Amino acid sequence: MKNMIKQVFHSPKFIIGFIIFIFMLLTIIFYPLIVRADPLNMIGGLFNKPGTYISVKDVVQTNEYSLKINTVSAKLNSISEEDKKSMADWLIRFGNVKKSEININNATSLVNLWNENYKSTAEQTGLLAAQKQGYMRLNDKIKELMSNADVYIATKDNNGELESKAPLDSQAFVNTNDILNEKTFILGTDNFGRDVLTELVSAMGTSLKIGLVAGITATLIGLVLGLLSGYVGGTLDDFIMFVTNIFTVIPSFILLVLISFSVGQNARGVMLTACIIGITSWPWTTRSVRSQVISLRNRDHVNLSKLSGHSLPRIISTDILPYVASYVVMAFILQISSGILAEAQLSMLGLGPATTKVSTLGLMMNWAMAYKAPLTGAWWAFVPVILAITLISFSLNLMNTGLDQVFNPQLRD
Amino acid sequence: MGKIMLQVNNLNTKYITRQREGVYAVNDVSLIIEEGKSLGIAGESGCGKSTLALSLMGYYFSPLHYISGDIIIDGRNISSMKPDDVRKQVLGNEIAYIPQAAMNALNPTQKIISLIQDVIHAHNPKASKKDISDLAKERFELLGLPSEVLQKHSVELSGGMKQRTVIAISTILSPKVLIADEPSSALDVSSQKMVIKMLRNLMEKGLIKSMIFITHELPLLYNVTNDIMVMYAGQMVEKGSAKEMVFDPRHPYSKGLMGAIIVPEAGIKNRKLTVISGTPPNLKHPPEGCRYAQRCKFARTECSIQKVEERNFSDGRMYRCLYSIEEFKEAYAYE
Amino acid sequence: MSNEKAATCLSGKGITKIFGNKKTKTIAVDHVDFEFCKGKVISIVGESGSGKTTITKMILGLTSVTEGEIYFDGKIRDISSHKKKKDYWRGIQAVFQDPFAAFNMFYKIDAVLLDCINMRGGKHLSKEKKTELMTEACGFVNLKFQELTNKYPFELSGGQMQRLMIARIFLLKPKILIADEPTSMVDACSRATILDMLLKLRDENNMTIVFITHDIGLAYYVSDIVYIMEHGKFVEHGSADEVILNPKETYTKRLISDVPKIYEKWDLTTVG
Amino acid sequence: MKGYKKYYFNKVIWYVLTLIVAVGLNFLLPRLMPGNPVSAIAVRASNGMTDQTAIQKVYEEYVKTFGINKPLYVQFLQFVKNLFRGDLGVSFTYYPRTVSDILAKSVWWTVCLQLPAILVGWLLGNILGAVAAYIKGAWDKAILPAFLFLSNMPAFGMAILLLFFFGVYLKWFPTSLGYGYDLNPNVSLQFIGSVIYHYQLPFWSIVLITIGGQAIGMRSMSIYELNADYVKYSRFLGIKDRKVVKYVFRNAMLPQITGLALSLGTMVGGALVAEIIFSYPGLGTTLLAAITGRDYPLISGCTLIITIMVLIANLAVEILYGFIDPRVKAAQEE
Repeated sequence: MKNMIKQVFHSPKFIIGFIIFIFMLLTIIFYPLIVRADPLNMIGGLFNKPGTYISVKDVVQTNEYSLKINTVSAKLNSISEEDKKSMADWLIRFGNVKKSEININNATSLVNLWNENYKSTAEQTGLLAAQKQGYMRLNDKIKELMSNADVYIATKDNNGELESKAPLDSQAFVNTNDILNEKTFILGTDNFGRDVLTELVSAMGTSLKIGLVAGITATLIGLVLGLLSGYVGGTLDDFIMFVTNIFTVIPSFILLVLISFSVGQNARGVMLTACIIGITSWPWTTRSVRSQVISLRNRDHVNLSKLSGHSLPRIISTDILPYVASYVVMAFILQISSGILAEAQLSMLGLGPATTKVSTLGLMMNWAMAYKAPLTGAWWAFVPVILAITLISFSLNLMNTGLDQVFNPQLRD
Repeated sequence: MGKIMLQVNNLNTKYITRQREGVYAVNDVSLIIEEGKSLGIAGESGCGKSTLALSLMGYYFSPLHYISGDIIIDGRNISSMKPDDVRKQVLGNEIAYIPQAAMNALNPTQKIISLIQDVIHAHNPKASKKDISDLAKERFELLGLPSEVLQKHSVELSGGMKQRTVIAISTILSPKVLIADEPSSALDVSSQKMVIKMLRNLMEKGLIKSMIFITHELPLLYNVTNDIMVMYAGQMVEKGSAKEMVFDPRHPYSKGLMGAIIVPEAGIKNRKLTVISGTPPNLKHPPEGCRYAQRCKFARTECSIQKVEERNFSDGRMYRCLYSIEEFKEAYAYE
Repeated sequence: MSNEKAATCLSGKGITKIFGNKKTKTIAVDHVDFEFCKGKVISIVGESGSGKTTITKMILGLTSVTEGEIYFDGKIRDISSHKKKKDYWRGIQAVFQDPFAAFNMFYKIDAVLLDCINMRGGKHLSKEKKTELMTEACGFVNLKFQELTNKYPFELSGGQMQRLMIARIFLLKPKILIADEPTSMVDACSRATILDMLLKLRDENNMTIVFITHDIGLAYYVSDIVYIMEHGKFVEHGSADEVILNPKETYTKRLISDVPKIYEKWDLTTVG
Repeated sequence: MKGYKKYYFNKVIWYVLTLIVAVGLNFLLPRLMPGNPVSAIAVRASNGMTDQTAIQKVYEEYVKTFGINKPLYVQFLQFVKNLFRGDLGVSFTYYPRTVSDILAKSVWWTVCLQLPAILVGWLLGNILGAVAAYIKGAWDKAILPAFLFLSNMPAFGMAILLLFFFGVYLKWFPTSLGYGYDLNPNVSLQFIGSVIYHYQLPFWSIVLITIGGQAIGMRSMSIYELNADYVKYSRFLGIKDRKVVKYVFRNAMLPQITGLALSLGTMVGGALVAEIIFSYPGLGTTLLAAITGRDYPLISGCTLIITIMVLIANLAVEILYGFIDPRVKAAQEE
């Protein structure tokens, strides 16, 4: 038995699957401990792109600082070399400034000189009108640069006119650390403005629960029926197999739809949905358990156990169950993943858990579709969900193949 | 001395387990079979007799691997040929194989005749369907098999019939060497007898030139083959004519085997069966000296140290032991 | 030896087994009578499908008897309840063909042996006593108990497992032992060992051994009485020498002629 | 041949039985539960969404045709009788259209979408799986997890991804419906073209999903067969490897056929949901509409017809199988 388990953990497939699964499990467990927010709490706008958001309101309410920065000189540096040259040229020619006084590289001094000496009305012999015009424009530009105009915050009043609230001088700044509601949505927000990531994690949890419950229900039913029909045999076997075959052929999806619809909106909670999925997906387990038990029933170790005077329950528990255990476990794993998938499909049809308390992967898909996320290009609302579903069942199936290769060696390559 | 059909010189092969370990199941085995003769190979399960059978085919696929040695069929050394040439020229038409479990040796979804067609086409692509089915019919009648079988699938045949069909298919191209690996062990005595008769028939009619017959049932070998070779732990331990081997074995191991024979004849009722305790050595790491040493009643210290070579004797017998014939005589006398 | 009349300990009258329902009806065993005497080795010889395994199972009470009565120790056997079955199985035990299939691989060897001790009412015994018994049993089949403790059956070789089987019987000391092809899976050399042990059991506890086999030579070698079975019927029975050395029935004759011989010539012309 | 007759006869009988059970469930389940049709209608009638009169009419109609107020077994007989007349009642949502009329429109879309898609997927999957098993080595190591991943993606997931990438992002294909909304069904070249154009995304999403599972199944079956005794024997007969491999794949294919039959139900379920994604005018979309409209007769109609389709498909597969696998014949004749 021990070396069986050792073998299992030598199969790379199993290990990879196991790691992925455990990783998701841990996320489901620990994420809520870190992010305590209610996953279904609507914060943020509809279908916000992934990223960080600051609301304007908050910015206004935060207290402002005026920083003493020499903004002017900074601005002055934006004057182009040509302008400087032509300024210097003008000062020398008409503003009777000595060439030596002018330092073309020191923008401030140059501008000061200019302001002192330049007059548009000054005698400017040898300049074309156009050039004069040019110098005027240059002058205006510099004036413009020198001025420190304030910014006004205006709001629309009730008849839609803009009225100015407070002037913010150009030196006013806010510190982003003071802003309270700075929101980061790693996966953006969904159609209700919920944080997709938080929602997704909790949805994964719920879906996994559904999968587990469904799997347990199905496996229990399957195991009991399989044992009965396999061990007892006879007419009981015929009957059980007849039923089983019927339910393998009738698409379980249809049964799901019928039952889920019939139990009605109000009754259909998460657990009930899980159970419904469970009771529609047992036939596979029954088949495999039965075939196993039949091959075991006539095996001599069972006879030996009888001859040693063991009771029927003991024989079943010690001589049959351990041998079918591996198959049951594998079946169970598959049941979980198919259960999660079934829930998703049901929810897509609007037959999933009728609840607004919790989110499931299926419901998230359902909402994303209902609000046309794919068409509006809000990929973050559904791609992560699909990936989550796929990854869960992928990891489970990977584990399963690993187990399969250990238990049926001829499949090994 | 007749024409030599099969000669094997110091053949060594191994197979690789799932744990990537080599099991040296055939360890320098040499043998010679002349035309019209048959050789029986006996030994306990796991002694390498089945592996030897596979190795003799000269066509290896994993887990079996060729190490060294020659396989010479009618003067042609096939162990130096390219695998695909072996397949084309040798398998099926020079050397043929009858598997242990004929029950599932036949493709369940194929008609017998179409398998025969594939076999013949593999060696002679030009053969026409007509000729093939004629040949098959003729051959089946010759071997006393109903020709309806040709149109059936293997699942429709009984165990004994399957086995005989397999024999007919294997020998359809009249191979020079036939290797039969426990062809009758899975059958009831009555069908077993039919199989044996069929093989004899093939030999007498010259449809097969020589035969190697592998089984653990010594009385059977005694009645089927001219010579018997006893294998132990991947090695030949003793070889001689069937009669000599059964009634005058020399090597302690073959003596043990012969001493455990049981037949429904007055002679055996009150005979004490010999018991060989212990288990054969692990062929992953075969021992240096005599492989039988630790189970041998007469083992001396040097047995487990010294490498033991095959010893040939003037009377055509040979065995692999340090004892001389005289020493055996003595040793056995004391029992 | 076969002539002297010993007390009957197991017998059957008109034993019949029919499988399947009316449509798929197959008669596996067809109104057979038998009488097994105390302290003898009785062989039931038959080819595969002759129904020898079915009759074994019926005698062991592992499958129901469709028709007929089995008498154990002179009285009609009653295995209507689990308790009664248990009592019956104190008196009759079995050794099976395939040691690898006969042990529960999740069940330690000591547990197997302990079951036997408990079954013979040794539950109350002290731990030491139990160990002593088990050691003795293993010694009988020359296995070392110390090496077997806390091991699982699949860690042993086929021969060892088969001997462990016999150790079970040594502990249980039943009146009757059914040996169902106990040597067909083991090599010639270990076969002898097992046969010796079985015969030793018989001699030491005056046990009756019913030896089921397809190998008529083996049957001849081990047994005092031989029953030849064909298509669910006993066609011939009698002392080993009578039946094997001068058989009356054609089937027996054929069966014997089909087996290769070493002293006289094996005649291949008589192939059906 | 006698064997065959028996085999097929049994099969057909068995499927008829299954059908009966299915119909029974279809009838019984909703009636045993709180959400049974009458109350469903009652609800709609009471909270009077859409026009009161229509609902009222439907209700009367329904009571008339299905005899709601009679005992259950009478209702069932009625139900079956109507079934034979192809009368499945009148839809609530599409009043006054009858259910059978609605289904008759949508069923062909589904059949024409899913049948080819599943078959193509099955075929491709088997080929890829066989190749993976034969080549082994790195390629196999890489491709197996890929298939596994593919096969574990829900059909609707694949559908949405394709829709988003090729429909919305690249704008290569339309994102919904079975044909241009500006056209009405006729045999014009334009219409057919548009149908094919709309066909692509749903088709390939189903194909891709099917491939994964089939490939894995085929791969392990082939590996199993490659280790069978007959392979070794055939090789020792000097038969070409290519031919031997042919035997192997043929034999590995057979269980895949039965596998298809058994997994058909699940596949169809997934594919229906995939249809919804593209609001393809098939049964899937109809079912969704029915459920959202709590349109009881339509739902029961949909489920019934889907079940029947699956059963027929299964029967077809099994009959086919009987011809291909000689073992069936042998089993019958002994």
